[in-house]
Amino acid sequence: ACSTSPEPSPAGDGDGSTAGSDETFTIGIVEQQLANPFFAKLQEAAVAQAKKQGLEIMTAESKVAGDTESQVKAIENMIARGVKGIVLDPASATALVDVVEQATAAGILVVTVNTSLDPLDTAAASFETDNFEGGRLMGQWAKASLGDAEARVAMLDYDLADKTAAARHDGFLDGFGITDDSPEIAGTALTESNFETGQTAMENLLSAHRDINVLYTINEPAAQGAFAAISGAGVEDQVLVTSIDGSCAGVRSVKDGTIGATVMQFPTRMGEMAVDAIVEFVASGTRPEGLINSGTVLITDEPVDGIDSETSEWGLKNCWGE
Amino acid sequence: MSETTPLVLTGRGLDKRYGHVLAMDGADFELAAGEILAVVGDNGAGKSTLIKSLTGAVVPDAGTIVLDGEEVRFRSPLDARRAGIETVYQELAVAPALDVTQNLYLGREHRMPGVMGTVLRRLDKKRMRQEAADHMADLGIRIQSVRQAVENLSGGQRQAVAVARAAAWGRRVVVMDEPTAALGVRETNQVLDLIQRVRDQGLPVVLISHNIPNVFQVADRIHIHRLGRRAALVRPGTTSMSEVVAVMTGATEASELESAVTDPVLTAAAATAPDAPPTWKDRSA
Amino acid sequence: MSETTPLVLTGRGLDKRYGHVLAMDGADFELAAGEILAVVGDNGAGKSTLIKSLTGAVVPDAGTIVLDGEEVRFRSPLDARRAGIETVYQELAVAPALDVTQNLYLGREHRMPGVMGTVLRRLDKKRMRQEAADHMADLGIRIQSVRQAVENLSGGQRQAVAVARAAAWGRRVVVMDEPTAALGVRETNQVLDLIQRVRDQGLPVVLISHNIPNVFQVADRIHIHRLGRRAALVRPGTTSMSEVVAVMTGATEASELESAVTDPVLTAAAATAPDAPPTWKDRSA
Amino acid sequence: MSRQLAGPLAALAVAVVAFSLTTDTFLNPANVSLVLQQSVVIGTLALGQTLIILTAGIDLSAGAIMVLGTVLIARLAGEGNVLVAVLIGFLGCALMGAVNGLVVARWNLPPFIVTLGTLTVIAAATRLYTSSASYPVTSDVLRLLGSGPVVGGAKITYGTMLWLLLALALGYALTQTAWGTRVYAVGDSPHAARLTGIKVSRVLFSVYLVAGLIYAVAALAALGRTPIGDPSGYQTANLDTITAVVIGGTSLFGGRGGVAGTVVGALIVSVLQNGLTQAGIDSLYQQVAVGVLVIAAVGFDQLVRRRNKS
Amino acid sequence: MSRQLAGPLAALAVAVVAFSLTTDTFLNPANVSLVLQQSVVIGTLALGQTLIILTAGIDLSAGAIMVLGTVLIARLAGEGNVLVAVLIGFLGCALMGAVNGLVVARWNLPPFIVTLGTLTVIAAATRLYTSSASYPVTSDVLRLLGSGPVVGGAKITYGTMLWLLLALALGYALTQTAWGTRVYAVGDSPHAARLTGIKVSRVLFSVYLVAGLIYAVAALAALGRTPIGDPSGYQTANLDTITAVVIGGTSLFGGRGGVAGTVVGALIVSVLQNGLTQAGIDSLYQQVAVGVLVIAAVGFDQLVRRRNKS
Ligand SMILES: Nc1ncnc2c1ncn2[C@@H]1O[C@H](COP(=O)(O)OP(=O)(O)OP(=O)(O)O)[C@@H](O)[C@H]1O
Ligand SMILES: Nc1ncnc2c1ncn2[C@@H]1O[C@H](COP(=O)(O)OP(=O)(O)OP(=O)(O)O)[C@@H](O)[C@H]1O
Ligand SMILES: [Mg+2]
Ligand SMILES: [Mg+2]
Repeated sequence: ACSTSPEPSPAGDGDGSTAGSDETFTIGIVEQQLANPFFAKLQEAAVAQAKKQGLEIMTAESKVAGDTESQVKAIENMIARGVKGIVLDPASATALVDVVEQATAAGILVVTVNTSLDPLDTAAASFETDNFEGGRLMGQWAKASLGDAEARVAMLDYDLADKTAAARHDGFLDGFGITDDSPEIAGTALTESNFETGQTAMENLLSAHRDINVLYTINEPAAQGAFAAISGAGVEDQVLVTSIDGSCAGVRSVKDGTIGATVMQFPTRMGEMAVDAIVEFVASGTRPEGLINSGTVLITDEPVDGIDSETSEWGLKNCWGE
Repeated sequence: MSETTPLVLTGRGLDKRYGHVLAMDGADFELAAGEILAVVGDNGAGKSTLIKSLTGAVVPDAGTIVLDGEEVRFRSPLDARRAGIETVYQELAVAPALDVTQNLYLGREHRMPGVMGTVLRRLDKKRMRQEAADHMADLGIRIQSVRQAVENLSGGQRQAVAVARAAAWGRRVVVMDEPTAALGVRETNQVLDLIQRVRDQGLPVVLISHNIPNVFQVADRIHIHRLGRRAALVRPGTTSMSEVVAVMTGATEASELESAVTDPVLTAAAATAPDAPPTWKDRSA
Repeated sequence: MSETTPLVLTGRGLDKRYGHVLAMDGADFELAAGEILAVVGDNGAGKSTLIKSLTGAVVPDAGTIVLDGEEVRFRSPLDARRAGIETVYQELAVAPALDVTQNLYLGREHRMPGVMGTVLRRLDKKRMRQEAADHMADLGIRIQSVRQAVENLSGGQRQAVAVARAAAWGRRVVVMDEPTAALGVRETNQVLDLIQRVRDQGLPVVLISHNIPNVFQVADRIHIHRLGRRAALVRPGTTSMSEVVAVMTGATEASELESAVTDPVLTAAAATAPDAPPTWKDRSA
Repeated sequence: MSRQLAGPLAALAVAVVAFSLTTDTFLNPANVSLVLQQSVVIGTLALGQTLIILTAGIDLSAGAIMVLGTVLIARLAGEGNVLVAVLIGFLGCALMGAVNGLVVARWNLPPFIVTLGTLTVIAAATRLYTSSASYPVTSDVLRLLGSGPVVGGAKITYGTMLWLLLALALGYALTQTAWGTRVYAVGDSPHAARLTGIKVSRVLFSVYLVAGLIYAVAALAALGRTPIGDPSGYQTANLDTITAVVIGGTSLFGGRGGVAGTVVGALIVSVLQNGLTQAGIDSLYQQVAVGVLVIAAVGFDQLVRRRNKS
Repeated sequence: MSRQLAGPLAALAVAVVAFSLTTDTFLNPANVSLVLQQSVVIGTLALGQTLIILTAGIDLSAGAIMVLGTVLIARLAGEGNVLVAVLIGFLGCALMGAVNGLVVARWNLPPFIVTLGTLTVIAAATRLYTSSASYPVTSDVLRLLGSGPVVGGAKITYGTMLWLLLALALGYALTQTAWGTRVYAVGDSPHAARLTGIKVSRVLFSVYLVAGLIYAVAALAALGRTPIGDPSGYQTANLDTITAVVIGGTSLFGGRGGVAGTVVGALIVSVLQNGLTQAGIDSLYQQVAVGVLVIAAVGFDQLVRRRNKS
């Protein structure tokens, strides 16, 4: 479903073509809950870029995961305030459609980041990771690494009503060549995409199915938590851990072998591209369009044939966050 | 009272156990039509438990209750109230945050006449306030306003609210568990008068009180409760205050008193006229 | 009582307004050393409000309170208690879910002797239970166990808990707001005896009661409260029950009675011996 | 009643004045109308919550019931008749309220636990029903509550009107009918209420049932405002409604308070959120500010009450 | 006390037996030890929550305070001395507890609103301090509570022991000291407590302060178990602790209950979660099952109580 797939480049050097207009204006940045480091990074990048461009900024965020009401109110307030553009990381693909249409009708350019709205063309453009592709890469790598051994798959999901979570889940199954009903799946559990819930969920799954040897995780904190459970159970050598995010902490986990492979996303690029698109639109009236893939790169120190990947060395140079 | 006054409310062999406390232990009870029956007894004798069993607030473990010849089984105070029994509980049972009028009319509110009342179910607050003020005045209780929250009333005023409610609504039996405990001299006399008026209207009244002179002043018969059961049922005309107190406290045996228990075929034992003056007569007021 | 008994607790010109209700309206109060002072008055006269002002439970809007010659300003019951004033409030102030012992010792628990007590701060429950049982027995109240939760007690038993607590802890003044309202005949007499014993130990007692005979039986002086202020302060020896009741209810003017108010230089007016027998003497027990 | 309102009203006034002075957009008619619109859903839900809190209960499932309602209505309206969809939505919400009421009233279980349980059950049921998908609303009828006449630049939505009307009606029921007195009596002292012959369990049941119906109205208002049935929406609605109720001066221990305060409470929360955004406060500090200001509003209320008392 | 425990204990027993029969892994020593380990953090937090609920309060900030503690300790330990880090963590948690206590006790504001406010403030402060990053724990000292002797295949962690010891100590303080009696008295009837001369506000303050310290212990236990200071962790901790407390038979209206019930309540929640996973229940249905079973546990408790009474 992605239109372009640019070669990812080291993040953080959007070329900063300051808008021609000398008049400063306000943009809104609406994120999901910033306690999540990925969203925090994305917002930080967007804010930094907006400051660099000399813009006034209004920010808002969800209170908890899936909290669309806060985002709707924030966008309404931004419309009332008269912003020129909004960078939105929607907490729901559908619930924000109406308010985004209102904003667009008010002449505001809305671009989404991280995940898009449904229908896609509700927002002018979307800068995001192809999460299905990310999941597919994890699945392919796990399948290839496992070789002939009988697969016992565990999946640590996040609420599958979430578009991103569903895309990664489905991508993984696709890449691994199984479906939700396949006997290879030993068990699935819901997490809050953090360490603690990842650990508890994995502890319980391992306690019921000691033979688990492939693990899908919704993100790196969940993977790290799961690894705590895995090492607690003493089965470090048995389980292939796959994840997605590309945070520096996650890449370090790849380097020290806790995570077998992770898929890197580029939140900084998303944020910068989105802000630049708004600046460009205000300056020249050029509307960005469509789904703009910010890229996915598989990071692993145990590459397999036929799947492009980069090493943790490369990852550490290109990762985001701490 | 005639020789064969029918019994209105009777209890036979009532038991109630709380953990290892036996609060009622085979208690009997009988209330005849049109009489004021006083229930006296030491603290903890089980008077309130008995009264609660008769009015649905407590479900006895054993025993039977008969109202107007029919056995009844009250599972809640509402059941008793529906049967026409109105009660002042010792713990008063008022809603502290509601005002005096609301407490008086709780569960029996007047609605406005006409469409406002039938369709919109609007309360006739004005009428209720007016009537509430009258009821309170009847008891001689001075309160600033019937719109005052009950929690802001003095102890006696609060008790008067509960008494006024029971007096206003009783249809078959009125039961009062220490209704004058917090009342002043004048107010107490007013409540005693009220009780007599209620009786004179034909409604039997059960009065629990620790005030023996008061009891002798108004009661037709006295039920002496001791250790969870009825120790004796006597008439103030044939028994003296000190005899009653002696039985209450266990100093004498009940068998020494002349009993006023009605025999099973519902004929009252030969009764001295209840209007014989009580032995004590110094109600200073 | 000597001619110049010092005053222990006095109030002058106390006011308290609740919204538009004037509960105290320039009330005066005086309690002399070693006396039993009864406070009587109609329901809603403002007796409890007065007592609460004197014991820190209510902060008066105006007026001064003097304890043993020093002006005090109690902002909470704790302040009054620290000053040695112990009170039985009309609303009883017991913690329903706690047991009898815990209520008796609330805020004054005994700790175990030795390290257990000083370091581990362990309560000496056994000792407290033993003593609690003794205290309750003193009042002649039968309760199954001092480990029973107060909410499971009968009305009179509950009141006895509050009375026993105040009697046990008072160091300078004991104040009791209707301590016998829920008590039986025997129990009431026991509490009256207790009050006299407390007085005989030198502690002055303030007794609020609606029971005029009881008041005349034990009080040294009677404070008659009416419409938020003291209408009169009299001695039972020089004033009759009916006179007191007449003043209480407003039937006569207070000026017709012989006053027992101490003059400002703290000398008591010539007093009739308080042990003159009360006019009423039919305490059946 | 009016005295009880003084505190919350004063807090609201202070907030409005403060934002009018510090931002130039807050008092715009359009923005004022926005604040009202933003109060409607939580405000309506909070009416039901008020009822339950007046009986010394608490409803953690309020938001979940409303979300179930939006999903039912949105999906069924998409598949067929709008009226039937609305009817079924109301039935669904009423049923859930009735279940809460039944368990609380009959088995006498703590409302906190009961509604926590039904919250998870209802949320899961909603997920199962929708397979976690959202249902956009297409019908104009369902969008009605989000529309309304524009007066002087301010859109007065029918949803806002309905909210305030419902508050009036509920205020009437609570203060002018016997049922209302019983609700207060039950919350004030269930023991006393029972002894005076009130059917406590029936009153409780009716309260949860009515609350369920009010949540259905909230569901309609939500669809008018955000035209989509989204199973993952309104996660924080419960806490928000309880906040509005408590700021409005209703006691969590039951028996004291009323719907007028709740309306003001809901407005206070919206004004704070909107005003702080208008003032360009960073989202992080916004949450802090809302937290602190909510405490301040309740503290202010206490202060005003104490003043009024003496 | 033992009678009050009968209900929760019976519910726990039923759950354990049911899972033992339906799964073959539940009773494995390793799994039993796991259930214990999984109870420790919520269980420890719930001890503090119990204290507060006993005074008729509620603490919505419990989880946030603990998370602040984990983050403080993890970050400072990484940068310097572990002991200093722990000390500062305890100080931080105690301070937050004290702030709650001060506002609740002094200004007499509803704990629900106060702790809701401090929750947002503390969560925001935590994020500011960490910039939303997590701090892995490297020190073995900090991991101590997650380790422990293995007995017959079951690891008995020091964290588990500490939890149970703390529960014992708190049970001692509540039942054997004057302070405990006052806590119950204040929760039972603040008015009566005040009239008997108890310094209600001081007792309240002490309770929130002690709770803060207990949350610090929970923070240590959390680091021992999940060796990372993570600002996004333990989001549902508040609801979980309140659930454990209420299932354990402590009344939300104060004055009744105790820590022994809370320990059992925390175990019930863990057993349900673990057991349902062992039984291979789908996660959505797991939520439904937990909701229903929590209600059932409380209902069962009521039943047992009624039996015991008559
Ligand atoms: N709910 C209860 N749980 C346990 N014991 C109870 C309960 N209610 C009453 N009791 C006990 O039952 C006995 C009788 O109590 P009851 O209230 O009937 O006495 P009473 O005669 O009304 O006394 P009083 O004159 O003091 O009001 C008392 O010993 C009391 O402690
Ligand atoms: N908190 C309050 N708010 C409003 N009014 C009050 C409050 N407390 C007392 N009052 C009013 O003050 C007056 C005096 O009350 P108080 O309790 O002092 O009377 P009392 O003499 O003790 O009466 P009783 O003999 O009935 O106990 C009453 O009219 C009462 O309604
Ligand atoms: Mg009684
Ligand atoms: Mg009084």
